[in-house]
Amino acid sequence: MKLTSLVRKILLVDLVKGLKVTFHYQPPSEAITEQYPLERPVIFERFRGQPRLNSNPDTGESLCIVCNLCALACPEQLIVVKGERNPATKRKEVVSWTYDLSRCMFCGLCEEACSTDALELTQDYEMALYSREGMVLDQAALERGQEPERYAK
Amino acid sequence: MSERTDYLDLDTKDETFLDATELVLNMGPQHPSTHGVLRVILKLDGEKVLGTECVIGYLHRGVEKIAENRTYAMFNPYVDRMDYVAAVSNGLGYCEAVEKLLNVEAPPRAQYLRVILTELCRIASHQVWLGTHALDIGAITPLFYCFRDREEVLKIFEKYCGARLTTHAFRIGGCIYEAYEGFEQDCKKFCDAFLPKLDEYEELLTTNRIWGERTKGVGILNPEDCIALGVTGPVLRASGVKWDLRKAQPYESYKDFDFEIPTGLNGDTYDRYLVRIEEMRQAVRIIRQAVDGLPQGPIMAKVPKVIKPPVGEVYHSIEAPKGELGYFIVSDASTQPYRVRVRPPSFVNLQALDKMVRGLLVADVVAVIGTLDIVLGEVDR
Amino acid sequence: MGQNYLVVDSSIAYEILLRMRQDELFDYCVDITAVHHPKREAQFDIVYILYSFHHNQRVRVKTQIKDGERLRTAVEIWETANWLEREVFDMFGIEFDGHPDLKRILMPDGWKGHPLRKDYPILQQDQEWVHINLGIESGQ
Amino acid sequence: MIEYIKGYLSTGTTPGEAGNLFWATIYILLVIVGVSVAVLCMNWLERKILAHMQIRLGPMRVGPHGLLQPFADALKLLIKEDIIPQDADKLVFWSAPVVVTMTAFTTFLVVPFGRTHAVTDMNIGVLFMLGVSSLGVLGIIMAGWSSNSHYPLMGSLRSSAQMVSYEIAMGLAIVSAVLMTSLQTGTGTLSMIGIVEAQASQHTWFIFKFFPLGFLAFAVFAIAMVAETNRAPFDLPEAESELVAGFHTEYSGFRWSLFFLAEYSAMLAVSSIAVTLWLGGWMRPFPSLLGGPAWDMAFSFLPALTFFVLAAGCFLGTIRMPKIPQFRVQTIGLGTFGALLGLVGLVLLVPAVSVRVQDIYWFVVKVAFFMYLYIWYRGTFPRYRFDQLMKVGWKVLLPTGLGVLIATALWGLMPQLSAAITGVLQ
Repeated sequence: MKLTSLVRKILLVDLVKGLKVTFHYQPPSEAITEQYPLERPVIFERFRGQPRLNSNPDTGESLCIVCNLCALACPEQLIVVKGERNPATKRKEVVSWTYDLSRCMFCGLCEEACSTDALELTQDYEMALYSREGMVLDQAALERGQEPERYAK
Repeated sequence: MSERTDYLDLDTKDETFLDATELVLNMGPQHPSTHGVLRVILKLDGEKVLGTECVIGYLHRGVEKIAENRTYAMFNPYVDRMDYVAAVSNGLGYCEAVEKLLNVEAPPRAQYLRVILTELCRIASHQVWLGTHALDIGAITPLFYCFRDREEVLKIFEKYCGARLTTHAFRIGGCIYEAYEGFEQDCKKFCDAFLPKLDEYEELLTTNRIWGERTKGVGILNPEDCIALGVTGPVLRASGVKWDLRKAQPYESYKDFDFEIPTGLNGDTYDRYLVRIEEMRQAVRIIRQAVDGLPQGPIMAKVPKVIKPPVGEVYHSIEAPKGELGYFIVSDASTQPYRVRVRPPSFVNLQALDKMVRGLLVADVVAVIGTLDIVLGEVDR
Repeated sequence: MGQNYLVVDSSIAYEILLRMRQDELFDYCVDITAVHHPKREAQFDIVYILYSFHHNQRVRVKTQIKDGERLRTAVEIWETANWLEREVFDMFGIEFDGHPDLKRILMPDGWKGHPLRKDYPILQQDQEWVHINLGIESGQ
Repeated sequence: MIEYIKGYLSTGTTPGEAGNLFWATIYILLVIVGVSVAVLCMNWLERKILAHMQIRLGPMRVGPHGLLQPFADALKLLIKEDIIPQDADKLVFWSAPVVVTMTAFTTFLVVPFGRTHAVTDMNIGVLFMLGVSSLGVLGIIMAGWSSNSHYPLMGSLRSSAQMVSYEIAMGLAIVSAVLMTSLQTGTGTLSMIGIVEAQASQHTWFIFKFFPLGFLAFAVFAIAMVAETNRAPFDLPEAESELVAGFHTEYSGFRWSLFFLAEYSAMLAVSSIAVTLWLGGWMRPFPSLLGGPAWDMAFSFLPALTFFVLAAGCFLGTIRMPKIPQFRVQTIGLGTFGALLGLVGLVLLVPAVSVRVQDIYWFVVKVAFFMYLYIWYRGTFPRYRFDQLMKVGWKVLLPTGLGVLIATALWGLMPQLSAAITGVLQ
């Protein structure tokens, strides 16, 4: 036993074993790099990304009923919803809706609090901007969703 | 920054050009292998370490103060940001502590889901540790293999709760996300694929003579020192103390599973490496058992919408990948916790650094920092 | 389980802790922390969370002190108390007698105020320190 | 002019031997350009091979498959701000990279790329190479000391200790190879060309001579040379995770690139020594086993064939490029590069060229093998600690080298010894 281990030590078996591992990983097919703008990463359904305000697809009306639950649930208090009761329909309507993306930590608590599925964290993930100003999203931007800058010509 | 010279009691009175034997080396906060913004001031004689002092707090965000100004549910995502490589464990500890305060218990299915995710997270955390630890010692390649396999864990996290790193996976009272379709298969597939990969890491490191020489006998901590310094987790177990909160004070459904607690003999860096590698194997074992025995049923206990625990205080701790992660919560019957104290394993373990590196060489300092497996987000909170 | 605690007077706190360590074999000091109750006369609760490997038991030892009162350090009993007490000092301003190296640990040296006291608002910062050391008006 | 070149080429000597200053200058320029190009290639290859070992792709954006990355890097380094630390010793700081680069290039004076493809053939060639290449450590110490910073200082101290201890083991291994040259002629040689010719006349590479003695000496040298060039797993002077960047922590821009250049050319230089001493230098494999004009003919096609294979690889790459407009330039570029390589291959088919280029080709192939080993080691092994490195040097390599040297001498003297013993017995 002692002898075999000595022989193995002299023959550098341990080092050769390591070399073998790195050697057989060389074929390009083993590479796991994603060439990002060309290859888009797979985003799963539950991903919490860019927020979006949904509207009713039939009527185009916003689903938001200005209940303010999301604003209350937000740990960072970055959602500000102001609404007014419309005398005609007796329903509250959105006056201003802002979402400060720069402070958001995508915990999903607002999405869970929303009682009408109006606020949703979508699968869009390309949120980087050159300035902080663009990070405060208003209702129009939230309803439009993400329009990532196209780097391709 | 304000200059301080009294970090180490340097004997400067008769320091001339020739007998200036002591060298003060400032390692960090910007240094490749301090795992974040740790600053270690080393007092050296040549390359031999005479003493160290850690300067921490560069990543201090006042998590405990934030907790006092948030409701119980709102604070949940913040704990993910402490030990950001093992966010799921942090969330588990916090949710359980609040549940204890509320005197509710998560339903069995939620408990199993929590166990599966926490053990996956343990694997992910240990893989980050292994990769960076090997990188510190000069082997650059294991890092990439580890991250490749960790990616599979993160994919499961993303599919399950929508985030990869700061997961916010659990809620007070259970889990909010039901296991997605194919969750069991994904976990099993990962377990099957992961074990051969683990053998591969071992081929690269365990038997390698350079790895052995760099880690064996380096940074020895004996059990008495470990206990006196409050060191927990794999570091304690590598010193031969068979103590794991999952067995000692089982929480969640850990008592249902059959697994071993690996311990070391010498308490050196090599033993800590072996203990963590074995822990990954045991985690795979737990995941397999939990996936097979995943019960049906609700995943959320009855918890009021507005969480208002009775007046009281609770200390609850879990076995995080780094050690004992405890939450001490004082409630004054309002919606916000009166005081949340986090007992971070990295912070306490880091204290052992000085004892471990005295008399070693500079190269060992990085090996020891690596083997302590600290995350500065947790040290500084 | 594990939620036992005992409240002791600050004058005998050290002796009790020593007893706990030596006679009751609570050999592992899990955590030392404090809670601030500004409305009480004895403003601070100091909480020692102890664990015994022999009994697999956890216990909390609590003692109350007034602002400015000093407590004897537990470093001689458990080495781990060193940084934990430093953190309590840093966050609450409670000083420990006989501590080998009592200075700020998380906040920068020279910072004014102790952030985890209840009278320290969440948005407050040491403007002067920020101005001197970072050269900016506000760190926020 | 052509007549003159032809006339010179037919002399069959190195310019140094011929005392031809003009040709020597040309050769020196060729060597400098060649080494620089090799370093550029190494830069790309190292990043690519290492990346693939680490299941990455490596540079992919600058040029097709990152082929232009070394040029982009070089350009970036050239136009980068040149920073000299305030407290640095300016003169020493300035001269350190120059010293390192100069010594690294000077060693190539005696490297025999072929029978006539060397700048000069010194009769103390090996000594010259060893001596000059160990001067490089001076530059490293200068860099470390003049930076006036702890990390570079520690890096350079480590470097000097390391070089001193491994130089001895290296020297012993070299001496045992030099001893082997004296076997048939009775007089050994230190000339690099002479050593290769000795291998040719003994019909064996020295690595197989006196098996396993030749191999052992080679192994000692192969380990020592990795340590000598500060490469993984002996890269302590620039141990990234401990000393940030070691002796060149404070260097940036062009000065840093000089260190880079020097490191890689030193790697090439010591590999050249190894190739010359143990792997038959410019000789093609199996010159005696697979001898004869037919085999000569077959082997002479290999250089061209290599280029054709590379060209084919490029064309394959163009086919596998993503078919989108943004990649059109890259695809065309890769195709052109492939065509260029194919053209070189065609030129190499011309008998007159192929005969002259063969030597260089085999030499480069052997050196390239060592370069691959360097990268492979770096991708696999952890780093030694300082004291362990010393232990390996003094307690393992030095005794082995010494033992091999004595054993080689005894084995070489075997005929005389046995004659003497039988004489005594009779």
